[in-house]
Amino acid sequence: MKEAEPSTNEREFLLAALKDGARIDGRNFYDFRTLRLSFGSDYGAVEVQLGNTRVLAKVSCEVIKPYPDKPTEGFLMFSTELSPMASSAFEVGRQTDEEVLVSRLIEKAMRRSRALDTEGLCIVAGEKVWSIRVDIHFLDHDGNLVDAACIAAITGLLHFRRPDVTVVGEEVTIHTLEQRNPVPLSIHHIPICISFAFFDKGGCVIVDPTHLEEQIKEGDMTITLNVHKEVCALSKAGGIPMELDQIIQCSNIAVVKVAEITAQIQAALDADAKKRQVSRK
Amino acid sequence: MASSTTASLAASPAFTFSASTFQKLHPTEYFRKFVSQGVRPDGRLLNSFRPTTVHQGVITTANGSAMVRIGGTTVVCGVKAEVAEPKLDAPDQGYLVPNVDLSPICSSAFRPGPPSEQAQVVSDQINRVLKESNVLDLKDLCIEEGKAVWSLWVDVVCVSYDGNIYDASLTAVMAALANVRIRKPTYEEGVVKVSGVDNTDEDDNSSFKLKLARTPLSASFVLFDTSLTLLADPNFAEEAISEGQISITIDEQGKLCAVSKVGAATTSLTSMRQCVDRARERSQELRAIMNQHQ
Amino acid sequence: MSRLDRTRTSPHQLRPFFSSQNLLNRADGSAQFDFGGSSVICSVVGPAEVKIRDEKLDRATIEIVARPLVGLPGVKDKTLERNIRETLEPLILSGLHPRTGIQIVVQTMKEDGCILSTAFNAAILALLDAGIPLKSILASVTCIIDSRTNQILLDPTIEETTHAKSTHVFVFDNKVSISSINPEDVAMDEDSKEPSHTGILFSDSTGLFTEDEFFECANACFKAAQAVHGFIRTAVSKKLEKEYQQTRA
Amino acid sequence: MASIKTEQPPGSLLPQGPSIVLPGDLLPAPGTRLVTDDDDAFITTSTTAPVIKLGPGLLVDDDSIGAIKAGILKHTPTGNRWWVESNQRRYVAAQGESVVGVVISKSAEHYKMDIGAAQHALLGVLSFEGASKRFKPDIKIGSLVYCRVSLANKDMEAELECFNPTTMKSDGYGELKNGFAIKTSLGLARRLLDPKTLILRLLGQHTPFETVIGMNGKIWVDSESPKKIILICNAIKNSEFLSDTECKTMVKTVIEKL
Amino acid sequence: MDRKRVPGPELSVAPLVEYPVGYKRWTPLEEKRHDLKRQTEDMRPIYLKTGLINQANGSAYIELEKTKLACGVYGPRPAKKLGGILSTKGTLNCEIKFATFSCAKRRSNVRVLLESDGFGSCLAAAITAASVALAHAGIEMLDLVAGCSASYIQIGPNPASISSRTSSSKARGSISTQIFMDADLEEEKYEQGAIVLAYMPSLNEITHVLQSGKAEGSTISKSVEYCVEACNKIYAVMHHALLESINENKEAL
Repeated sequence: MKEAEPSTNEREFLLAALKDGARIDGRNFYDFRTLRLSFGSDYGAVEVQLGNTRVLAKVSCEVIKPYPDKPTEGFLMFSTELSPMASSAFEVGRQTDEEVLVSRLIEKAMRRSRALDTEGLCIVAGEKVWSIRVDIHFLDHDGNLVDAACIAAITGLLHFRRPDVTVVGEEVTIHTLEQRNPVPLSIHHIPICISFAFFDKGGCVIVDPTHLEEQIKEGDMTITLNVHKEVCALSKAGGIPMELDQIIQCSNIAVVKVAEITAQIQAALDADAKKRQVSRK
Repeated sequence: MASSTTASLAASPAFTFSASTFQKLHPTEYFRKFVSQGVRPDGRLLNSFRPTTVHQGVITTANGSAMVRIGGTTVVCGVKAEVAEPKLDAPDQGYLVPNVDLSPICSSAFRPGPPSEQAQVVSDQINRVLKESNVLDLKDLCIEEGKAVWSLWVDVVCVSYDGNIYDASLTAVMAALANVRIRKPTYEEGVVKVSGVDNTDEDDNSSFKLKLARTPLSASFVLFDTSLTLLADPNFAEEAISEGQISITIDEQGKLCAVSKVGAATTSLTSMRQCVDRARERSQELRAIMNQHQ
Repeated sequence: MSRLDRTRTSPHQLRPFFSSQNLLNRADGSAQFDFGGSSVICSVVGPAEVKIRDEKLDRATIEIVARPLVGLPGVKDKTLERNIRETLEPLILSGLHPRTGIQIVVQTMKEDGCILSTAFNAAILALLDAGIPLKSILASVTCIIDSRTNQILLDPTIEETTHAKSTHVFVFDNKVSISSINPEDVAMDEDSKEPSHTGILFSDSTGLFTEDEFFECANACFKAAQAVHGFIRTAVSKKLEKEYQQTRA
Repeated sequence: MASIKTEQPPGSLLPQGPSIVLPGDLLPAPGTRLVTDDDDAFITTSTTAPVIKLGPGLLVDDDSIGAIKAGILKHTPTGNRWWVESNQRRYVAAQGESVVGVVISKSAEHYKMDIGAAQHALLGVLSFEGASKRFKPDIKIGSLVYCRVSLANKDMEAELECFNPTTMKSDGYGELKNGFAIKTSLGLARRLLDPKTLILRLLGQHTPFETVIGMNGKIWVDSESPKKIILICNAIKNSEFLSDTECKTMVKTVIEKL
Repeated sequence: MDRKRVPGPELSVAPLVEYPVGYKRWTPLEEKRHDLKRQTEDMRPIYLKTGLINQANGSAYIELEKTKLACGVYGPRPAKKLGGILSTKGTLNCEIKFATFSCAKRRSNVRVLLESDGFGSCLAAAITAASVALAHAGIEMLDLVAGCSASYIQIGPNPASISSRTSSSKARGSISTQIFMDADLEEEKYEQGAIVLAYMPSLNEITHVLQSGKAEGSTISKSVEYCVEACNKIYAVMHHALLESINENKEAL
């Protein structure tokens, strides 16, 4: 089923409201929607709610043979199939442009930015390495899937614990969670995506667009940053041209947002860790 | 018998057109007329299965093979043994990979291209039966622990489709597995060798057979009409108008290996019991047929 | 005897249920259902426009999409889709919405055994939430027979399933089934004390088991399914009360 | 939530208290004559028994009446009507209901309208007050139109009209200019039309605004400033699951924000 | 990874077949064939049966010893409009598939041919079967088409075994090229060339010739001759099979 276009009234009103400094959901231009993080009982499962947008990330791992040319390199894989659950506009087995875009951005943000130390996933060089898999399930699409997915993915990776292993020569023993406490992955840094939507020929810039705003926007941009103000990725695929200083202004906003979101992720992780300790006792 | 019944139908004043036209127009109504008289258009009784034949070793290029006919349904199963690396978490276990293929050749109902949902479901059902009722110990397929194991590709090709593909496929798979002969392998630095000498006599020790813990065989039924009458071994036409299916899979000791009931309204436990009882007899018949051809 | 998950004491005890309806805003209906550590979310869209090639002139086309928690969908998920579709189709009054499509998406959220049963219960709650007209509702419960104790364990966890010699999934509706009217059935019920109206909507068993074990499982699950039915009713009531508190006169 | 043992045997008659029904529940109407809404053909089980008129959410299954939706069983003595009050998001066109639709395309005879149902609905270019071959209203694609379902049938697209068939007057039907539209559940839309529902009155006390409520859950709101419209829309949305008192406080807080 | 099949190992290979020293495999040294019962001009016995596929409008099953092949015909059914152009001609869509277990190495996911022993012979068999299946489907045809294959194989060096038939061989001394009708896989291993010929016996027209590899003109023309001859034999079998099916129908009625 194809997406229903918003009516002229909605379109014109949204633009008028923006001119008036207001957004449909009552947010200011640079506000993110309320972000909710909830963890499953098992490691590496996290559900992210960004307003009405819902994403579930599940991290899993298995032991496999490395590529001969990279004998000590582990694997990090993402699966980002857009499920029709998120929007009936997404068909099974038919990749939409949106899907391609989303998965590319996530690849760039997570893998290319070397957020995860894949060398640290080696068990026996040339023989056995860990392959980490991140399944991202889109449950509800109310705009800005990319940011939500990235938050889910990195939080999942931070939350995940892989079974401990001991290597004696060729002998590899993988310990169950009962035998030994599982070990966290070594994460270099926490890349966060911040998406912008542009209206009014670039005169108006907003953060974290909703679905309606995405349908009407004139252009967009996604900046991937970490708390150290390092830009991991910046993608502006088409849309209206933007002044350089506008881009710089965006990145300044992003820096602030990234700090907030990273803090919230950390807080959530700490809270969950405490909960687990209590339950273990 | 079929012809006579058809004649009587055509004769009865209720019909202003031929039985065949009537069947096309109101398949369910057409069947009802028969079922009410305790028979089916093809002359079978409600609980009778179609004539069945099993031929083993029909394919010489395969390690094991069987051709099974159940009425108009013909399937050929070929088992090929190839060498593969074992999974890291199961270094001493081989692979047993059953797949059923419903290609356009066997019925116009099937389209070319990747396996249909039906094909996938049957493959999965057979895979589960083989695994869950541990028919074969995968350790028997180990060549060199952690290095090389046998991978048994069990491929079922449907040559002619006329319903009840699950029974036909499972029978073919079991007959083919029983028929499998694999040359005893030798393993030297990463290479698996087998002798190419054609040794035809039965009791040669240059090759080995599979130790099958049990031979599950199935009997399937459809539920017809609101009365949910049980029709054994449905053909293509009967599947098309069925309200739901029941399949019972039993091994030689009479232990159940799988029971599945899908579709239709709720089925009483009584009819489930009837199916199990009938399946018992049927699987005995099937075994007899399998053995006489061995 | 204490269960492996250490929270349960009896082999016939189910894990705590949880459900929430109408939690997705893009779908016409949605629901999440949990059996303890297993959780499935389900969305329903429709009756909506349908592709011409899937269009049926006399009823709605029902499509099920099942998505696993980890990895890409495979033959297992196709079987799950087919099982759910074949079971729901007779319940949905699709004749009331010809030439439309009803799409049901089933997504596993947490995996700790009994996914099929969890999916069935999530699906029916989602259909209720979407207001799809139904003949009746259903409830599903899974059980295993423990290979060591030969005991029937209802609603097993993954850990418990590793010791199963057989697994049995059942679905029952909330209608008095025809079987109860069927006399010889009632007659039979006296000797083998089966609930007079045990009728099976869906059943899937694998492993190794005897006929008697199968029917014992059926009855154990039937009794347990009544608790699920009750839970569904309470869940729906709670939701309705919330919705209608303003206009309650 | 913990596991709940139910006192409700399956397929039982109606539960007590707030009569909530689920599909499969049977109406306690042994031996009653009943007349279904759509066609006045009725099934007679005993001629002396009272006549029952069935509304939405109920269906005659051989000789028993069963619920087919989850909802509250409602009954009015007048005409002895029974129906199930249920809520859903997806609209199914029903004759006589007023809806808000979007123009998808237009031809010489019709506007094709999206009213949120499975199929698009047709709005005749002449089904407007005073419209004639010579004088036809010109509505652009993408505009919102408030109209009335003149014909609904499960087997064909619904037909719409922009006048009251009795008076032939527009009665407020027609294109909706400016303003903003939100999508709510059908239940909320229905309740907003119910005078017992507070929220609209509450908002009206603080700020003047225009609203059009489509039974298809599409609600159009216009007021003097965008900020006010946004506020009203969100207040309406938020009210869905609130009690009267909660509504009051909610409205108070948002008004203060302004 | 194939999502729509029960997954197996990503990589699997046929085991290395090794022969003990002194084990003598068949070589075309003398005029003996791999199958000792056959002379060079003999074909393998053909088993041909119609109507195995009861969903199909027409079908045929053919067996040349180890080569087993089933063919189903569906239609005529309305063709998909090609850009709405109305065509006065029908189209014949043909799909040939090998069963995964039909060859020494498991073919991944292809169909129809159940077992194959020799490529040429299998194409020939396919042609024959298809033609019978079409006839069985009651599709109007000018004539039946019989397919036949032959391989050119050098035999010798063994003067005794020089064929008197191949005059050309004399020139090239001990080495001579021999025509093996309907060669099987073992024999094909030694072939330098092969020919597959399809022929309409009663019209005496050749519909298709596929010649590959190097061979002298005389050899080719000879092989064509032989093939035509053989096709006439095959035609008899086809004819018989079809008559049978008609009689069966008679009985059914």
